[in-house]
Amino acid sequence: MKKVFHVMYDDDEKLLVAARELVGKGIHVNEVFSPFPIHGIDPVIGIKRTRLAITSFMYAMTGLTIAVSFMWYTMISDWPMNIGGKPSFSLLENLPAFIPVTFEFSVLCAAHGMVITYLLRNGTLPGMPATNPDPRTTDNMFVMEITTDSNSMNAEELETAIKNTALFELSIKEIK
Amino acid sequence: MQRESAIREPLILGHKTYKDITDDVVGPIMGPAPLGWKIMITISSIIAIYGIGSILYLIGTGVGVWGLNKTVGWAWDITNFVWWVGIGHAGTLISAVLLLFRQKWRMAINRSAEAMTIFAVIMAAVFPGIHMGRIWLAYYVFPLPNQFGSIWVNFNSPLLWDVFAISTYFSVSLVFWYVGLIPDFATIRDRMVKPLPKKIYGILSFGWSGRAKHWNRFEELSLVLAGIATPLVFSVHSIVSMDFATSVVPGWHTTIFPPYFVSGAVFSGFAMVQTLLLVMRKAYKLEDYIHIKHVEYMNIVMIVTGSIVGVAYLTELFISWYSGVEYESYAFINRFSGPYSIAYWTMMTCNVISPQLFWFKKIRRSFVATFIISIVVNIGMWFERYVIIVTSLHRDYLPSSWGEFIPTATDVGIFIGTLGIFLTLFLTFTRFFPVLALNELKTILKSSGESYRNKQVK
Amino acid sequence: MDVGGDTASSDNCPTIDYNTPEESDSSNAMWFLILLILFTVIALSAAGVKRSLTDVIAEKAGEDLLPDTGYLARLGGWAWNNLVMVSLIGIFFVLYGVVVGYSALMDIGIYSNYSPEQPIAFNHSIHVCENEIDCKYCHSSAYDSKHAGIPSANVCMNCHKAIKKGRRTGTEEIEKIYAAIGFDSSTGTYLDGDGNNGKALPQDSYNGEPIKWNKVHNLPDHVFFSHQQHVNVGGLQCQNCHGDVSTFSVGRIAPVEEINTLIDTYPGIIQLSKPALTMGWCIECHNKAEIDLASSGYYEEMHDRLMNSERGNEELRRYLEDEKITVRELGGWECSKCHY
Amino acid sequence: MANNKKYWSGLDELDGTEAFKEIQAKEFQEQIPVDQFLADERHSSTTTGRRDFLKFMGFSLTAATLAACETPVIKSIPYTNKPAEITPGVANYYASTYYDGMDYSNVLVKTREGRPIFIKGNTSTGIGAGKVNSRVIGSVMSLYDKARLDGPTQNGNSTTWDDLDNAMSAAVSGTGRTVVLSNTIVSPSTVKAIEALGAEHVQYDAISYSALRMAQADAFGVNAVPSYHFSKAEVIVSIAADFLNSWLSSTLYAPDYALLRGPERGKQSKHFQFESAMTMTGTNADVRTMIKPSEEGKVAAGLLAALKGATVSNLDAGVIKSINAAAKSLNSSKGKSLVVAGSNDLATQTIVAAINQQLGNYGSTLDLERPSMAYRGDDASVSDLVKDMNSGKISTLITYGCNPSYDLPNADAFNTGLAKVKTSVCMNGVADETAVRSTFVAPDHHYLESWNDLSLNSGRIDLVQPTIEPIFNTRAAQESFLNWSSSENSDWYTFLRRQYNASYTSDAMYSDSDWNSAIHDGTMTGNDSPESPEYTAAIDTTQAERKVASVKGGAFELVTYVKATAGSGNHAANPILQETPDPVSKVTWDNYVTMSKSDMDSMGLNTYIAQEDMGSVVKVTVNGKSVELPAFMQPGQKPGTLGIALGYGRGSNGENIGQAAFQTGEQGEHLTHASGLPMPIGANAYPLTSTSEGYTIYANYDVSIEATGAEYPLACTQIHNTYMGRESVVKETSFDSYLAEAGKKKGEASWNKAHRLNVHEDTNHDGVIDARDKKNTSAFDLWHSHPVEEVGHRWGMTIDLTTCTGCSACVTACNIENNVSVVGKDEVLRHRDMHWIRIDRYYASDFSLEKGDEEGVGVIDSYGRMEDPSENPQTVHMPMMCQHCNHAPCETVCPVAATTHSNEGLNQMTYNRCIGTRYCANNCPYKVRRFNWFNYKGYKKFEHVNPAHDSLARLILNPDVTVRARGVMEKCSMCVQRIQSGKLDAKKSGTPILDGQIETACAESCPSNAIKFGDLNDSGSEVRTISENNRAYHALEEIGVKPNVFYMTKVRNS
Repeated sequence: MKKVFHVMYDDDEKLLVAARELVGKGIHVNEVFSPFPIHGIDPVIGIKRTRLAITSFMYAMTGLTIAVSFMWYTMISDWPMNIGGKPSFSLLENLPAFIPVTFEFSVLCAAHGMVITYLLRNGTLPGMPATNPDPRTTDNMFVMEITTDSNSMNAEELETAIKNTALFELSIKEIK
Repeated sequence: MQRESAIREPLILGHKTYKDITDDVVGPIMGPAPLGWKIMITISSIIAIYGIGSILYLIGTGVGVWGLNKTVGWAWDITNFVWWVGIGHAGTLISAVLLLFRQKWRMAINRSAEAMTIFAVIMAAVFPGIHMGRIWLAYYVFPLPNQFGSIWVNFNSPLLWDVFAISTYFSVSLVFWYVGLIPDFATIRDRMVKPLPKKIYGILSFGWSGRAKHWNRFEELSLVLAGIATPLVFSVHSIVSMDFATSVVPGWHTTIFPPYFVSGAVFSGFAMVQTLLLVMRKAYKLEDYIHIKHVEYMNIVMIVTGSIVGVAYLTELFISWYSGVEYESYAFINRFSGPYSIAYWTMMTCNVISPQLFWFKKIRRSFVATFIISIVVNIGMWFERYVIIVTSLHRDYLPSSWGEFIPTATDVGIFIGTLGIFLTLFLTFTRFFPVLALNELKTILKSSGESYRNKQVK
Repeated sequence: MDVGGDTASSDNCPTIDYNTPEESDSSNAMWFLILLILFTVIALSAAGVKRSLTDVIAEKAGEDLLPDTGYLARLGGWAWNNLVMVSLIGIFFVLYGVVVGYSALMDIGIYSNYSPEQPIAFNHSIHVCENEIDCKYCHSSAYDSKHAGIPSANVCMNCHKAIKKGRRTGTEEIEKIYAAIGFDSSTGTYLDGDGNNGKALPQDSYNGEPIKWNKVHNLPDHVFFSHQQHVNVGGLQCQNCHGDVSTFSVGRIAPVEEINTLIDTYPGIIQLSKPALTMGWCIECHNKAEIDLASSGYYEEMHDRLMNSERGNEELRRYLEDEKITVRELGGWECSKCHY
Repeated sequence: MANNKKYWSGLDELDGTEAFKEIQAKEFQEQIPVDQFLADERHSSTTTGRRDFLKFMGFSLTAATLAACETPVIKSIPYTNKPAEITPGVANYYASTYYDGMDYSNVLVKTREGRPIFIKGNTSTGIGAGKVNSRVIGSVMSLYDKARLDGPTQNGNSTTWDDLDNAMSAAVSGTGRTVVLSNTIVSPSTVKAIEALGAEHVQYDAISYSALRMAQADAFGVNAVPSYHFSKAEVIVSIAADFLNSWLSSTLYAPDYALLRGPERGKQSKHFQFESAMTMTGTNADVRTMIKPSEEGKVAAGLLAALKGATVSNLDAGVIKSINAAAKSLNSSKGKSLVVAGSNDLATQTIVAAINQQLGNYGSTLDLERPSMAYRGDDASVSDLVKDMNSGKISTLITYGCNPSYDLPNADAFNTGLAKVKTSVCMNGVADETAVRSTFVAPDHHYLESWNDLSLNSGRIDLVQPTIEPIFNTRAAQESFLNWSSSENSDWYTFLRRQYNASYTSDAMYSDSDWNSAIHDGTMTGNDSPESPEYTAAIDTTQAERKVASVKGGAFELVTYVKATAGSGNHAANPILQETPDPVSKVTWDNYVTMSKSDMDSMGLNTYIAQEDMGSVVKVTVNGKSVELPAFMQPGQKPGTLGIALGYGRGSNGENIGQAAFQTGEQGEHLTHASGLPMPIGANAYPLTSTSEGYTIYANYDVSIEATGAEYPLACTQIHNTYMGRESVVKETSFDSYLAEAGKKKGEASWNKAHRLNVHEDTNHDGVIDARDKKNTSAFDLWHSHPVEEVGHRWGMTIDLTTCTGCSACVTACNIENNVSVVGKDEVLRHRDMHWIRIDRYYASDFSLEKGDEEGVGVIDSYGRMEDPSENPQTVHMPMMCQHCNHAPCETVCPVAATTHSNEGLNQMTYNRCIGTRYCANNCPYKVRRFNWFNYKGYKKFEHVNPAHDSLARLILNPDVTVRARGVMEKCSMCVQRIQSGKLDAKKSGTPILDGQIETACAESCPSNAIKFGDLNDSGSEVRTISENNRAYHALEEIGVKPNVFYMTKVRNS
């Protein structure tokens, strides 16, 4: 049995101010829904920096390894040919010719790997249901979600605290 | 919330609110198709069909239906390929490089520029395919295991590098573009009332809800993608240029090709962006978002790249003389004095002279002038590739095999056809996709929106 | 060395009924599908049971029942709840599809066990195994031409002039040869174009229908395979590529696995892994087959050239890293050795 | 014999099933068995074509990659009764002899499964060097011409041999004169067979030399063409005699001529040429002087005078200068020189005879001891015959081995006369001009189907033997003669055998060992009866000189000449020869008027011929008769003269002489006149020749020419004529400067300097590293490259530009050996000829960059002027084929590794891997790669030109070479199929490959041995030696692609 407050603001700065205020009061803000990234909101409501960038680097390295080793296998190990007299004896001798493909393939892996991770982590995949509390949050409204269960305060205290901010609309839902 | 100096021109005119931005972009999509759009797409799709017909004729009969011969093995096919790839460079450059440089003005144009990029690259990809003698064996260029030994591909060949470069560039641009589209699809989804479109946009939007965490990841992603895409942009056309630079053909065998091709690509890319945007802003009443300031910025980019290209032309000439290699020097003498000198001088006027006009503020800030020059540049850049390919090939080492190239109806038909297909795709895009990056625009509304700036000034 | 054709001893020769049945490869794919369907049925019914149970419990607790939504909706919900498991299953299916599709593609153009009907139910087993006729008696040009050749009817007649009745098929099959070449079995003489009897030798003028065999070993036209290179120069045994023909009735492409089992009967056979009559098969063998540089003046010359130049020595050392000189090392893997 | 023959590619087609019809059209067809044959139910019957045709298809059609998806059931059908001599897949060679009234060659015929596919010279037992030329090599194509008559005809309707025989025997034995009109018959037995007919026998030659013969007769009493020995002639003066190409027995002269050309001997023959049109011989001359045809006699007279020390007058100063020069060298090498004249004018030939006598050449460089049996045609008697025919004196006319209705100067008169002859029978194989005008046609065998004995001189008798069963219902002409005669034995083979063994009977068919060895060698010694004529009798030339001096020339003079590919006209329907470019003009598929640039400019005609720059059509009128042909700018053409090739305009009345003989349009369709008749290729120039004093004169001293304003496309394989001063492509020098530096090491002589690059090491050991420290480009290598040059074989070629005469025999041979597609005029016009080997013909230009500097002409203009050849240019013929570079630029750029390098130095092209990006062709510095733009063997555009389209002509294809599919690249493979089989033979015999054991088609067919093939790694091989010669160089050495083909600097003795 918990209460969910969806506090709606008509301006990102108002929401930011409100968030600071509430957090200051020790209220935990579950989630913020906005039509565009509100700069500076993350630290306020305690969102950690994403590690996507690192994954992309890892993907790139994987791609690089695959590309080089595959080209070594095909051009030098499995079936070395005399192509225009160019050496096919060792990876080092052939490396210059391999650089373009290696680069391209690394980029390919990095980009796609990263995007796939991003979509999976977000849970944004084709056919997924939209979960924003109010359609206007993709237009011009900014919603803060606060729940009783994630807060020590009881519903009334929360409500008063919220009402003190420059909110535009407030909707309260009860969920078992 | 960042502010910027008041003397800068606002990037979003009119006293827009977040809602206005949404409505300005989503409105046309929800409304009925305008008559002009219907007419244009009819015309372009007719051309497209003609082009597809020519392609089928080509594939059914043989490459001989083109004007190629034993001396000139590539002509319009690869010319068009390089031209389209070049055009396909603006979008990713705008969204990637300008993002890295935090250029706010890009936000009004990057969405459509990227779309243009993707369609252009698709057109480009057509030509290496159909120029093959045996397109039904095109899969040989992929290193697939097989029962022939296995026999693998030749990783020494620039043409194979192309395969990887183009496919990488295309797919990366595509995801980059789409990732940006997802939040805007969500916006449309939530505005749509008709059930079917709502469902479709619902699927397209991947259930985006604009959570703070997602936005956080979103920004990280676009930053890193931009970081990856930037070297990619430069690598792709460098690799295309290596098709020529690594060969022995006098006029191709040139070390400055990579930078020269890349700047040429950006040059032509921006020209094409101008051509399309200037039409689009009128058709879709986007004057407030894409206005003279954006055009001016792009024109400045064109001056820079155009000048680089010009310098490259002159360097080529100088080196050909300075090298003292008779074949090299003859190749270039032949370019400007030989049978194809008209092409050369067209290229020179269009690519070297015309962009220099942008030094004049009046011209730089005139929509009409920009539009005309952008088209001139597109023509010029096509001729650049034609000059490089045909005039180098038709007279190389052995005078006995010096020849000539005369295009056939099929050559022309396929080129025009690709223009048609390209336009059809782009028109479809403008009709059903958010032509502006909504979420990004909204982030700069307060820093660069007219109304808000005025507040600051007060 | 004995080049081909040495056959198993004539006793315990297999008796073969004529159309060798193509063993149907037991596709585990089918089994997999059956299992899959089973699982889904179980899963669904389980879900149903679970649901009704929860309903019962809820009823007991006097709470309202679960909303009565459709299967699909609930499936979707379920999937959404255990995303990881769903995606794992999904990935598994994708991979499985890739594997199946890949192997299907790799099977294109592979004719292992191909054994078409023939106009004459010729029985290799009888001729090779029981009568111990050397392969090259009938396929004589294998030794001095690129083609092994199908024996012309007059070759058959060398024996069948006398042998007019087969043990298994009686006269039926053999009569077909007579019809083709114009042999009158009653008089034991040949006919000529005008139907006159009594010729001692086959008559060119005789106008008979030739025997139209169905080709068994089909190589593409752009492959130039020379029997004499392999049989005469290379000294390969026929069985190395054609399997133990003495167990065949009509011609048939022996699967490589079957050939590999012949190593005991025919020592020296090169065992291969790639499917028979594919380029990979040729390539593989060219990588395994050894060349004895002392075997002929030609190779001695090649050897001298290797010895007499610095680079040649370097090469020779590279060749001999595996203590043997293979066909590949002397260029057996180069395109124009077979394609021109 | 079976008369209901049809050509079918398989049993399906015989039954005419739908399935087959569509398969035929299909581009990709599963292969059909290649290792068995259709049964030959009746060996004696003519089923050869059918038997092998199935086989051909197998090789000819490339399999589609995915055709493998469904298992094709393919019939493979062995013989029922296999001939002992045939092993499937192994070629048999038969010695035979080619003679068509013009060319004479001992040949070896290569047959596969009983089907002739290639003809090469019989160098072991052949007369002279036993070499062949384009026309002889190409002649195999005519065997498979489906236009050949299938059985005798009467008034165009087919009839039976019996009816024909009855009619003819009656006609022959009946009253009235019976005349046999033929070309010169050099076959003793045939002559006897004709004699058996008891009819008059009139011989004539399409290209007549009766004046030359009469000159000998008058002078020395031997009425025959002398035999010439160019191998002994150190000074050669030719007055308009194209002796390397068409003059007399050129197949014998070309090799002899080449013997004295190579400078290594320390001396080189000197060759003066006086001529009007640029002939192939002219392009090889050391000193070439342009004269008008009317001056030929004067030049001869002038030369005689000069030899006697008198001064020469009434000629241009330039001509006189070279006459004196020629006289000087002639005098300096008396008895070792040779003067020949092409003219058929008695006076000129008399003077030339006198010159040779004066120089004491008779008995050494030319003699009459074994007078040639060839060219005994008598122009006078032919004109008499024509008169008699018109006056109705002839009741029966038998034409054999000739085509008078086409090639007589007075063909019209002949035709009207022919109509007056009661019974006329023509023995030509196709319904040509004469055949359609004759009552009967009794088609003769093709020479590859027939028995014959030929004797060029009393020294030897060469044999012609059949290499294939007659394809059509034809009959040996001699057998017809015998049938129509009263002789009891009408079997030609028996008759022939009895000439050499009177007691011959069919039982002894194989037992005569002399005959067998003769058949094996293709020749036997004749009843040698050398005459020893006196060459001393003084020749009175005063009258002749008066006559030649009196000759007046007009504003324009005309010479007719014989092309290397068209011959006298009997090769008109041969697509392979039609597409072989003319050695001089490089034009294919056409006939044209050669003119000098100055004349064309003054007439405002287009001098630049290319895809869209058409030739301007001119109308040449000679005493009433006129032809309309495009004008072609020919450097070296004497201003004021025109040249027109004979042998064109065949089938001008729509005679069905073969589909390749007619013009085709852009879609490959036959172009037709308004009248609906198909347009012949070119125009017939024979009517422009004339007869004076009983001699056919092939020149005309006063013709009128006018531009018609019409335009006509000319398909030229080379549209650019000069080598733009690119000395790393063509290296040439004079004999003197060669001698001056003959001793120098390779790469150091001024005329063959190796390209050197500066290096940062003290290579010249002068203690300092400076600009003088250089290394040869060959010393540089980007990589640790693959071992080709030291290891295993390294197949290579050497090509001597000095001895290459440009005759193009190699081109024809290569086309046939390697199944090179014939693509027709329109495609050649689009620069899409498929030839693997071409002969680049470069003219010298008056201009050069250096000259530009002196005259202060800008570089751009200089290059512009260097494109124009000089008026009378020196010429270089440069055979160009794949150079098989060890660092091949084409290989590195192929994305799918379809072209790779073998450790034997071959640049391998793998058709079945090729996807056709054409990148390799673009990147080939030598532009030798050829792309299959269309499906040449199936696309309708090529149905009239490409042999692979018709089921019969296909039989010529070489089963050992893949016929390339549409969309793949192809190029010279150095006849890898021959290399492979050569290696195989060596392995089988267990011996190393001997030098010369393997020969490529081009090297094999080269009459002057300019092209040599061998193993460069074989220290003993000839190519190795030559490649180390100081004349040897790599074309475009400085780009460092390390080719395996070496060229030898051209040395001119000028």
